[in-house]
Amino acid sequence: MNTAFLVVSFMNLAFVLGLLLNLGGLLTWVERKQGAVMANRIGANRAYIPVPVGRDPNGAGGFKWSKRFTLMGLFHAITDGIKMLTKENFTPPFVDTFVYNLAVWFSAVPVLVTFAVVPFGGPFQPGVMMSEVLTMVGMTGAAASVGGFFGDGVYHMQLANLNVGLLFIFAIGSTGIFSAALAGWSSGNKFSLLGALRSSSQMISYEVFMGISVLGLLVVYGTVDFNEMAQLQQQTWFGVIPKWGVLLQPHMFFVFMTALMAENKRVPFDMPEAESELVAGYFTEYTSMKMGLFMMAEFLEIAVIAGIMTTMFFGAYHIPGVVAATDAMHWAMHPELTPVNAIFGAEVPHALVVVLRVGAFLFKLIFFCWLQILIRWTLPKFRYDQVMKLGWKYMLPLSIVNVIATAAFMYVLGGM
Amino acid sequence: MSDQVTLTIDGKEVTVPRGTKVIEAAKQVGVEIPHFCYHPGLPVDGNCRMCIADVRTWNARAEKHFPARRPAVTCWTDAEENMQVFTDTDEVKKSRATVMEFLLINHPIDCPICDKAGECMLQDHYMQHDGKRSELREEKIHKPRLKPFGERIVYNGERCILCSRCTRFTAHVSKTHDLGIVNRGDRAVVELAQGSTFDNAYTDNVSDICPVGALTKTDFRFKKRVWFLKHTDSVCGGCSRNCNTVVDHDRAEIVRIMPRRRDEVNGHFMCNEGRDIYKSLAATVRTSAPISRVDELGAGPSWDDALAWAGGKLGEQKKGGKLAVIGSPWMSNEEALVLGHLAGKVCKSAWMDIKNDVIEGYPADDLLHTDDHNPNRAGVIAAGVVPGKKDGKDLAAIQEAIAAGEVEVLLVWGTGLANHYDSVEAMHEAVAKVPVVIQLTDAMDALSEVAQLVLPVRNWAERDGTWTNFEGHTSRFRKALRPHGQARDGFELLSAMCTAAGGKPPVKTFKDARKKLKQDPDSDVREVADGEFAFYKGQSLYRHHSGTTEV
Amino acid sequence: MSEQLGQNADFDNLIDGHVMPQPAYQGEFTEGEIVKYYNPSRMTLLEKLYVPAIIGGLMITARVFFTNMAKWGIWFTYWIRGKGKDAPKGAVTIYYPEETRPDYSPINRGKHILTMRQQKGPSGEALPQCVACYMCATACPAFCIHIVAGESPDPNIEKYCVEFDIEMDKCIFCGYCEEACPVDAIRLTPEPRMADYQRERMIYDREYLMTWNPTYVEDDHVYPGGHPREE
Amino acid sequence: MESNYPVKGKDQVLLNFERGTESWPLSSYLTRGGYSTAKSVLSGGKYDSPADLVGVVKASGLRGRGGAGFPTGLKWSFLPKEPSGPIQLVVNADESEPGTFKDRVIMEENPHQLIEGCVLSCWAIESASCYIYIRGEYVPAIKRMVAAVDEAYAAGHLGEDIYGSGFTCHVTVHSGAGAYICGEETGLIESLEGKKGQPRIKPPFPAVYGVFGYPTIVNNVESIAAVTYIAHAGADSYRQWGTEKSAGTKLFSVSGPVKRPGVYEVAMGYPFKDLLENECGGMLDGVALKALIVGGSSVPVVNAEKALKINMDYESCAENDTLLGSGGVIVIGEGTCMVRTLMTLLRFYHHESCGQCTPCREGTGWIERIVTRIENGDARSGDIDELYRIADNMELRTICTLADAAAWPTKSFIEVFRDEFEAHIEQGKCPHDNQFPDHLNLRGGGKPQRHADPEHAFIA
Repeated sequence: MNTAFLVVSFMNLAFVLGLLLNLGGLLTWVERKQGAVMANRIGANRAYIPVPVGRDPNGAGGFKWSKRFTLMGLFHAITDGIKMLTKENFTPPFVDTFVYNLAVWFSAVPVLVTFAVVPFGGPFQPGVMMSEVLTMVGMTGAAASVGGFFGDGVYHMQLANLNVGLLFIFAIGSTGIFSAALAGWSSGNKFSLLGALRSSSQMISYEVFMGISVLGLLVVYGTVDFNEMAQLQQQTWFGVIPKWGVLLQPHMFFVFMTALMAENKRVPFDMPEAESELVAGYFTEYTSMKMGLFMMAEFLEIAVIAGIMTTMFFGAYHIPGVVAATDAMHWAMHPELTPVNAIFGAEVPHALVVVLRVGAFLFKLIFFCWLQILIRWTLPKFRYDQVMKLGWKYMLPLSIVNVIATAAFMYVLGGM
Repeated sequence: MSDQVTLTIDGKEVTVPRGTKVIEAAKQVGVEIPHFCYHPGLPVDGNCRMCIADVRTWNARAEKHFPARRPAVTCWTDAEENMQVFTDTDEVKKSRATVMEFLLINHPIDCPICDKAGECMLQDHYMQHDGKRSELREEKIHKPRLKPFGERIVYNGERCILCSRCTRFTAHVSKTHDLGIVNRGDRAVVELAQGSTFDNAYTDNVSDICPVGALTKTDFRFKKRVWFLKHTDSVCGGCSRNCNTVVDHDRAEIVRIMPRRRDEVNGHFMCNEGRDIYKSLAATVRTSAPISRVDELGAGPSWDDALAWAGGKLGEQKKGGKLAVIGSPWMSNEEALVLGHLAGKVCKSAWMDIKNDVIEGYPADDLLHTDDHNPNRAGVIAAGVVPGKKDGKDLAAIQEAIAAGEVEVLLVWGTGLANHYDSVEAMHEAVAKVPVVIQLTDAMDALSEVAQLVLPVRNWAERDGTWTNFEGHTSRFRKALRPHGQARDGFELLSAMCTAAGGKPPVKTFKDARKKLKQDPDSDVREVADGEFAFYKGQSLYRHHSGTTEV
Repeated sequence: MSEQLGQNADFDNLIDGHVMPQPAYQGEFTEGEIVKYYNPSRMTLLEKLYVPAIIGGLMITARVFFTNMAKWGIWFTYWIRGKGKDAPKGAVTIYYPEETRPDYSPINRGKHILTMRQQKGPSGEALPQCVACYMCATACPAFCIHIVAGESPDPNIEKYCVEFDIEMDKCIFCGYCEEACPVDAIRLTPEPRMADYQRERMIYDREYLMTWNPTYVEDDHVYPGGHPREE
Repeated sequence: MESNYPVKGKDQVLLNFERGTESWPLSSYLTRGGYSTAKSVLSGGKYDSPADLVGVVKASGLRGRGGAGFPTGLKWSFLPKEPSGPIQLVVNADESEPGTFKDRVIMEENPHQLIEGCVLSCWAIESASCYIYIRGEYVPAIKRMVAAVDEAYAAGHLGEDIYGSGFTCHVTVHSGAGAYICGEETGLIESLEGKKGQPRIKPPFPAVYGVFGYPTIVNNVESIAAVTYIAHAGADSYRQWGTEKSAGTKLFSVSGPVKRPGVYEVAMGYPFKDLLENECGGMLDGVALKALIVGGSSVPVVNAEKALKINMDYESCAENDTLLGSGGVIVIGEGTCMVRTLMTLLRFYHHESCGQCTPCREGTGWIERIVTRIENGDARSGDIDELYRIADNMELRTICTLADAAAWPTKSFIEVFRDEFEAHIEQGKCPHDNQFPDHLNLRGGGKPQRHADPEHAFIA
């Protein structure tokens, strides 16, 4: 544990937190705006910053605050935050105060923690990368000192490089149930309690086959470490087709995605909150930022789900067609496939590789966020019995059959 | 020839006294025959032709029923033995539709601005018996509108259907002959007699009995559409006649008072002064909470404290005390029963009598007005608020005792004690000699300025009760308005005072009080003891029913 | 039994002269058979999976999304050039208070007005057509109309409204008042804009209800009737 | 006895005087055998009891000449056996039916026969007082009747203890105010009592509850005058004229475009054709018979074809869809607008409706307005049926028969002359304008117009 490692870890931390918390806020805006565009509407556009642009032509003096800087309604995310922070933090008199306040933390923290094992870029050498960059801009002195500080150490662009990554996600993710159950119980409100019961049964049900559904993939990958999974997906068939999880187990992609979305309790799986019959479900009695954390957890989870899906099924940070020829640090391009080759020669500089990997990851992440919101604005809500039926009668058997079939297949094939 | 005849109306057999009109006989079997000019309180005229029915008389010689040569008006046709009446044949229906058509051709149909709309017989009958569009293509006949008949009635000649009810009322009931129909044919109009001011005490009845909006009251003019009104049975307290009335109120205000038919008390009518009584009621000064002038209680005591204090003062007088109780002829019979018990039994023969709350009023006449301007003197006396047999002092004696300083506690119900003294100052001087004066009242008066404790009571519009008129007929009034402030029901208040004084109230419930007073306790009071307030069948179309005295 | 049904089939399906759709169950009834009175599912296995249908649905919404985004892109090119007002948008809705649509239906039920009589009152004031009959107040399901009747200053008119208040924040714009009015005194104009920042101002009194223009032009749009907008 | 009047048989019942002479004084009447019947009856020689005379009148078949044709003797017998008060006799001389002017002739030319009839009738019904209610417009008739009554009192034919028989009879001449409705018996009674002339609701009938609440008999002038003859000559003598059901003679007042309009006494059953040709001298030159109203304005109209078939009695009239009525024969010549005729009639009924019963009060004015509109050419095609329907609705729904009297002609005019009504509507104007022979001047000048102010429309 040296200083460079600490610095890199803080960089990772800053990146992840910055990414997630901003995404959490932005997704509230994206949700509204995307839904509006899908429905031929305009969407959020009211919040603005007034810009004084000149004198009032009619008035005697003073500025006319006529220009309204709306930025496509992006300020709504900010105003929402301000609103929730400044609203009265009211605790109903009939709640169990300790558990009531505890539940809030159970909602947001596990979601954030989950993202710790998601690799948002491949292995990288900060010393090499930074010296390359600084050299390019002509700061050779600085390049040498930074390169010297970091040395040749290889780090992972990941908060915690655990070899049990997937299990960690299941472990931490399942604590989210506490949030709903405790919030509902402690609120002392029958709507909250009903919402909590629904949420508990739904989350527990879907957790069962959420785990089983990816077992097949684990059999194929032979690891639960996300980093290794990412590396494995770099391989190709025939040198062209990437060996992504979605191509290995396409049916399980749907099952796993469904299960994750059900875990997130969003439309079409929003039975626990069910505005029409349960007011707001288990967090009915929460106000201001406490309620805001519940909401934020929901949007954070969108990002987390997107990250997991990307990592497990969509080749993590890889760009299809770009194949690592030499090592993880440098890429060699198929000359006929990419114009990058023409610019950088046979080997792409490490800095560019890092940027492209992070960029690819972010692109896929955002795509899956978009996809989830697309699903939310497309499908109608299920009935509760349909949710249960879907989970227990279709998804679970399918997952089990898939595990056995995959195992048998792999046994016969003798490995990937 | 027996005095009873049996006839068949629409297949229903009915036996009525000889001389009963068919329209009345039909009412007994639930057959409503539409009519305009007929009114049970007036002589029959038979001019509207609405009540035409197929009447077949029995010819004993031919042993056959014969239809009338001309269609008969049932308001004038006497019921005869073995008569057959059909009121729902096609011919009869056509006849009604025809009459409606004729009535409406020159009617202005200005229901939107007509105060009668909603309780108008023309509207009801049109809905039930006509319902057609007008075929008139000529201009309607124009007659004088907005003609004042005196200060209280406005006449609209165009709306008038010339049923002559109003003229018959002035000719036969009020006997003032103020109104008459002048001119002929469709030029006829009702006219006020030359020089008449139409200011007798019963003029408003012509508006009640007017089947259309030709005669409207200035008092009610444009005030409220009748379908917004709620109707509560009540009794007029203007004099000891106790005319049965209907209080029409909307939200917290009484809008008008209308008579209710009760044959043995007031018949169909009531006087103008009785109608205006709601104005004086609204003008009374009330207190919304108990007022105290004793140090122990403070200025605004709670009801519990006030009752406990008052009960304690009364309870002290149990053994040969110096308690005087002055009741009021405005109490209900039930309250009088409890007050008599409180003074006579709980507090052991206190001195007790009733005073005159109101001494001024309209002079008595032959029709309805009486001399006594308090409603329930007979009932209060009958219920036991009388000077005791032993050592009983009447009001004059009580006054003497007060002047002599013998009275220690004085319990007064209602207002008007000053009426029995030369002046208000004299009353104040006398009452000052009494250490404890408790007044239970629904209005503030001179006594309320000096009494040690003033307890607000609900007035007649705010409580249930019965009054008995000077002829011994008991009428029941019901709660129409929400009570003012914390004002309490007199019966409950007096019962509570009995308990607070250490005794027991004579009866537990209002119903028991009625039973004890032997006022038909077991039967439906509304039908037996009170005047029947019957509605015309067609008048319940949409959230309204009639407020007229019409039957 | 089956024969009878067969014979009468044509008549059974004729209700009020309309041919009703055939019932889903087309089999023959036999005695003792339990008849299920619901529509049997006719979906194929693929349809039952729902996944293709869900993907199809997602594709539709995604297509709309991208189409609109493309339109917004075009709009953006206009906006950059300062011609945002005329640009085609990727939405059918509008920025409401800044933009208003010119094409409100003439039968749109919006702000109320009171019509007036042609002849003026004795002191030259405008007289409402209203005769204070309370029909609108009676018909109003929201109880938001309050009238006080009085003697008209014009001797030719008997009754008119001294006060006529509509609580617009309670009004549900059902138009019953318009229907109930016997003298065409109250009308609902197409004018939709009546929001305000104070509740007190949402109670429209007689004078305000009577200040309206037959047509007025504002923001380059011609409105078919209603009150001039207050700033 | 010679006369300008064509008569049937020598013994004229009612017009038994010489036309052109002073036939009305008592002296003239006495020369014709006046008051001999009264004397003989009152002195007890002629009839055993009043009931005998009632029987004779009954047997004579005399029917009320006022219009309804109710048998007079039968009416008398309806008086209660134990009357509640003094029985009253009222002579209905309120002759206001348009087209009828026969009673006037009796009262002006032969008043004493009426007075004698009153005395005899009073004796028969055991009454001591008789009122003669004369229409207000009949000023000469009133004067003559008053003079005649005075004469009769002076001569002892009236008053206390007439002819020493112990029978008392007072006759009062009462002048009405000229209201048509006071010709209706209960309306007349109301008017006689000093009230507004409005028919009373029946029952009770006047025979039970009449003038001032006493049992009352109301009879037409002609009927009472005929009683004189019947009491004098007996029932069989009276029955020598007329038919089985319509006995005796009857006065007919003929008006219209005939050569000699006037009052003619003929036996019942006399053919109208003969009346027109013989007595009246036929239609005016150049005017053909178009229609006939046989019994005063209230009865249904008949066309010329039917009119010539009518015999002047009750049965024949009924056969030809009309009524004999009061005998006011209105002859209508070709060229007369029937719509205008009806309009004129209905204006009368509208004016004269008492305003008591709804159908009559509103209906008469309504149909008059519709007919006026048709006449002015402002009508639509449905208006004729509408008119008929309203008239039909008015019928039989009122206290008295004024509504019927307005409805019957309306209905019959439409039934018989519907094509004329339709012509008015089709042409949009009256097709008969300027079609009258100029010398007749039967039409007033100008178009008929409703008065602008209906309240004063018919009062000035």
